[in-house]
Amino acid sequence: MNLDHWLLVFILLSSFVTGLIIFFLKEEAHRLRTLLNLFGALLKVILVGVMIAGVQANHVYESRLELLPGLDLVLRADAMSALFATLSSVLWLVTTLYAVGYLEGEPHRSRFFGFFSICVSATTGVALAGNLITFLIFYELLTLSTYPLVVHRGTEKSLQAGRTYLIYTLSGGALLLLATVWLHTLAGPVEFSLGGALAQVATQHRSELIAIFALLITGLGVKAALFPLHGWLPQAMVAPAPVSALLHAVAVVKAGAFGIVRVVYDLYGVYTAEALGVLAPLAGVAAFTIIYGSVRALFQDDLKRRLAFSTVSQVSYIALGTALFGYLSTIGGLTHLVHQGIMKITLFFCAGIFAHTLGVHKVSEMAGLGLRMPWSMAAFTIAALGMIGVPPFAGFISKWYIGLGAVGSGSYWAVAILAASSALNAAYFLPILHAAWFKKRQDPWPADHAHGAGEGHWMLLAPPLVTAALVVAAGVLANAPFSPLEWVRYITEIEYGK
Amino acid sequence: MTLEPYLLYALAGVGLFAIGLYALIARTHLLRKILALNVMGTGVFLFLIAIAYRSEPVADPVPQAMVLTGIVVSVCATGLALALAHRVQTTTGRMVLAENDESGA
Amino acid sequence: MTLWDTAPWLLWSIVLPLSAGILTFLFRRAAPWIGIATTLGSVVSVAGLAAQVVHSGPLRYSVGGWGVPLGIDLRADGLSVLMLVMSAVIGVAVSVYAARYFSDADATDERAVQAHQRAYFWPLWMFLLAGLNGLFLAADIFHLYVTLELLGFAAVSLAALAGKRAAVVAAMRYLLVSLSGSLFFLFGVAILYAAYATVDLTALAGKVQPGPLAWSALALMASGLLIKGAVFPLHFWLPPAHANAPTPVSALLSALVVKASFYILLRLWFELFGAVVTPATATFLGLLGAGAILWGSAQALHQPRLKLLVAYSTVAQLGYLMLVFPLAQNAGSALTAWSACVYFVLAHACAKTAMFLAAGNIAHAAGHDRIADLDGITQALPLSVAAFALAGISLIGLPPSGGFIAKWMLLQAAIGSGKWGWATLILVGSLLAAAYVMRVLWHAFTQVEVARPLHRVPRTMEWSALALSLLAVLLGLMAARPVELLRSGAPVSMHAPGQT
Amino acid sequence: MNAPDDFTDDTRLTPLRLMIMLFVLTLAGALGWAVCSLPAYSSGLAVTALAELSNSGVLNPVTAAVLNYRGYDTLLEIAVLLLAVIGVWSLAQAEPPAAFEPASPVLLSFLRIVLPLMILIAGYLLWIGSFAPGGAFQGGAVLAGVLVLLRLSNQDRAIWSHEVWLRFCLVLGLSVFIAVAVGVMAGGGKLLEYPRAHAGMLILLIESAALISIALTLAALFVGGRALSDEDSSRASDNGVQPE
Repeated sequence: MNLDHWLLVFILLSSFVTGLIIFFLKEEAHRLRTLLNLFGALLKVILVGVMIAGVQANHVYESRLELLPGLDLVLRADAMSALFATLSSVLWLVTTLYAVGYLEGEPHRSRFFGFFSICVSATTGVALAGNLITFLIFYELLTLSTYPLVVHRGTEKSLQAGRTYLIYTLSGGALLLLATVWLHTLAGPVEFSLGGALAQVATQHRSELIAIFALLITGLGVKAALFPLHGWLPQAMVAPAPVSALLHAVAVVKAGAFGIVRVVYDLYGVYTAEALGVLAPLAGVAAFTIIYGSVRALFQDDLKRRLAFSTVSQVSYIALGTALFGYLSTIGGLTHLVHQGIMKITLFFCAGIFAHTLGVHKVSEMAGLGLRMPWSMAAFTIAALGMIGVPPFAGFISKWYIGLGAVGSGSYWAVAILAASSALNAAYFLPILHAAWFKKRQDPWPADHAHGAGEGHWMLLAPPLVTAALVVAAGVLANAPFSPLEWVRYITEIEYGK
Repeated sequence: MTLEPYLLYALAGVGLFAIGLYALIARTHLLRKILALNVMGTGVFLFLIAIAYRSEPVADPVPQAMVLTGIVVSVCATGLALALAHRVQTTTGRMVLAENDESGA
Repeated sequence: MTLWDTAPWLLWSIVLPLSAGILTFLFRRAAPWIGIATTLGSVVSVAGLAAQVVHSGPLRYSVGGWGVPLGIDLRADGLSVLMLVMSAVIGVAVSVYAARYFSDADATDERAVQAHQRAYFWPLWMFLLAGLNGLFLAADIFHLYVTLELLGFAAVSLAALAGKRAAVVAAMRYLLVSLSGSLFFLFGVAILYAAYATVDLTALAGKVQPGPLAWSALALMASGLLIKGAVFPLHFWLPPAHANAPTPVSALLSALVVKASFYILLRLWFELFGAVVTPATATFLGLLGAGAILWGSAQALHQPRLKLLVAYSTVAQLGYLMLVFPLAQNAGSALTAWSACVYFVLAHACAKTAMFLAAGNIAHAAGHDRIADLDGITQALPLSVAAFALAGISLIGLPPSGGFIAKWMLLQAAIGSGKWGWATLILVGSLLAAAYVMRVLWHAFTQVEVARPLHRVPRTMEWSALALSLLAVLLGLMAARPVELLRSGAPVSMHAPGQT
Repeated sequence: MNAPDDFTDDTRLTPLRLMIMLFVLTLAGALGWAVCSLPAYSSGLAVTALAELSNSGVLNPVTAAVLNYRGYDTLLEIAVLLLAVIGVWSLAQAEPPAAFEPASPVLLSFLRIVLPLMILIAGYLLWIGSFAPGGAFQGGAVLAGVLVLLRLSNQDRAIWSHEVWLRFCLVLGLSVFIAVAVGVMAGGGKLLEYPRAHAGMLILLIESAALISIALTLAALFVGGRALSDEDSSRASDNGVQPE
């Protein structure tokens, strides 16, 4: 038995098995559950580390299972999947810590953490999927495992949100399935590979491939919250904060965006996609979504809803970077996949702390928050500035490259979009920062649950501080080896054949 | 076309089958429905015997064996149906099937 | 050659349950053990048979040594083997469940009722299994009629076993439908014998020519089977009969019994009447299937009671099976469509059994099965709700379940032959299925404080439901071997694109 | 207890009935047309059946077909008989034959003459089945007539009260049939492949066992429910449920 064949399976199982065990734990077994959670998360990070080291040393990690004659379930580690797998496993570790602190004392924790773990397994599966059907399988598994998290509270509102979520994602999944089968009948079992695999087919079945592309992007666009398929995302905000963090930064939205990246670069190939003329419409939709999300965010008073619309906008940067045909914009888009993740998760962590400790849910209630909770607010500020694109934080790097790429490919309109969006980002983040740091608080906090003057449990506070540090590091150390940017540069070079 | 003797019986079998089918659908009383099934069955058996009769000089034994099997099955079916109809009568008080009786206890 | 290789395994699938029928009738106290042992025995015998078929291809067995045309032949090919595996595996799970179900002291029914049900469930179920296995192995259309009747009598008696008003009325309707369906079938057999002087499927296949005789035989047999198989719009009898029976019986009826009629239809259509059927008739059957999917799902969305919802879901799911007829019209996609529908049968059998057993557990615990009043069921019955959810995943066709693989192949056949209408229908049906499954699961997440369940549900009952639902999901990951096996003796063209 | 409208059947020709009638007539017409296209002469399987008759162990071709050529059908058919009784018993308990009590003296003296004769005829039919029309089913039907007559004269309590024996006799036919069918495989044959020398004997054995079961089965169907055993009779219930 060769370990190379099993490493990827172990990576999946590290969270899947712990999830299954957690289902059967008694509600009171708090300590054991936390131990298992952290054990699973750490193990996954370590295994992903081993995988990256192996990929560097030119090991080929691949696991196959024959689903049907001529149709395999394929797990494969390449540079692109390593990028997403690292992102999700590291962020899962911190989110787990956060969730343990956040949900302390609430009912149904075994159910929650069970699905939480399975959800991450599904995300890792999405990352490691070596062909479209494998991707589809884990993508749907992700839908199923996140539904119980969205409706976790069991209130009328969260059930409604869950229903909306399912209607959107299952319909999207159906389109994705249709497209996958169609592609399969045209081209046989196509596997993901850098540079794409459909160049040959594209000459014979041009119009079919365009239609398939449209179906694929529509199916993926639901999770990536492309306009007009974003409707579920703001509603899903009723879920507990760790779930929001998971949905926005680690799993669901990211899986959609990652799918778009996979389809453009590793399935069609960027040259084929450009030749088919499908990138321009995608760029258009992405650009519109960027502006639309920002404008909507501007008018939300509920902090989490504002962040949700911000996600709608920010994730489309990834799609935009992908769709602008150019080396540099590709770098920007892919880097933003990582950068947006760490920034947005920081914001949600902080929003969760505000709600959990002080009962602050609205932007209008945030005056004076900086003095009350300096550490959390500092983390929030770093992430918000990063989102706006202020140097030297992570968001600046990715926006910069997308902009460079847009200029390079002559798409000056995209530069205008970026500028407008950054202005809008500033418009909805800066007032928050201003109120929090410079306004004096008059009224008492809506519901102060803090013990003493602290900022809540350390398990709540440590995760945003870590991720905020990552936001800074990703910006400042962008040129260091193993930074997201360098990694993406390596991927992009292969993709463009340099 | 000359009317072979066997054909008369075969057509009579078809006729019985049709009459039974009509009664099975159109009549409501359970006893009539059960009788209708018997008439239908008899039609099929008559048809089988009629086609066995085409063979010279001895009638084909295989359809006869089939009819024998069919008759036994049909007797069993009638017995079961009558017992069930009786249960319907004791539980509902009527010998008909109510139109919408899906949602009982 | 060892004894294992040469033993006539296919006979034991029939002789064992027949003998068990006698024994369980004579020895009531030992009946549950005899029943479980018999189903385990049929698992062993079908394993032996599968090994033989995999090793040396389709088998024929001449009972009495006469052979065609005078005697009766049995035959086992890939399709028969898979159907036997299905009945054996479902049989084990349901038997284990039933052994506990009919002897649970906490049950809602009075003890006397339960003792009565226990005494008669086992012999009836054993004869049902014998009829089913005999049917799957028969290569003789008159013998198919006899097995159909054996199956039908057992099924009707089981459906009436609950003894309540609704159950008795439903069983009466079921009996009338079943008997008339059999008579239609028998008339078709008679006409075929009259015309071609044989009742062997294979011998007839070489002789049947298009003409009034073949057409009328096809019409009679197909209508008989469509009635018995509850294909829309002849499904009216199914939901009340399945929903009002005791839980293990509901599972058996929905998972296995309706499949028997479909199995025969499949055999007749592709083997016997291959030269007679026309694209128009195939499309007609497909349209019936479409009606079943849409109507059955719409009804499932409106049922107030859980077991009725599950029963209407059976009506809808049977509709998918009808799609094989139009989809197999195109020679290129015939094998895919054929594999798809057979795999669909397997996946549905596991999922539907699990779903009925889980629904039975829920009803057992709550003392009712009104969907609207099921709030907070996960707190009381996490395992059963999990079983229901996993089974639901397979019914919807979400990956990686068996239902997903089946729908994948259906879609592949539809798209491969450019039939977009059917492809759309398959996807719409999936979304409708998601809607009615979620109607139930919805209540699992509501956070109301419910009183402790009235009745404790024994673990065996929860686990047998969960085991089958897991199987329904895992079927998606082990489709390659069964699909390969299906080619053994498949009556459709072997050249399908994407299936190299 | 019954609403009278159940019995006075409404036979008016409503539009629905007209449609059913049209449908049925069309079906009959189509079938009739098909039947007319049958070949007028066809020996079917008669020639083959007669050619193999000497190997079947009996001289009557129909009996050969029932119990040898297509014996497997008959095996399951005997199972259907047993199943029907189990099904009927699972539904309800028999009603005590109060309506016929007390039996008229005329009936009783008639029975004294006719019953022994009927039993004799049943045995004869069983025996003759090997050469001429007859056999277990015909004999069984006559024997069932005996039991029905006993029932009508309320003289059959002895038969239905020994439940163990009753069940034993009901399963006898199927049990012997299965035993023989499987037993002949010991000699290397197939299922139901009687050794030629013993074929006639084995068929008679099966038929004799079947005769008893068939007669009891038909009578049990006539009784229409589970017999009241002694322990039940004290607490007969009307809900069709048998306390254990």
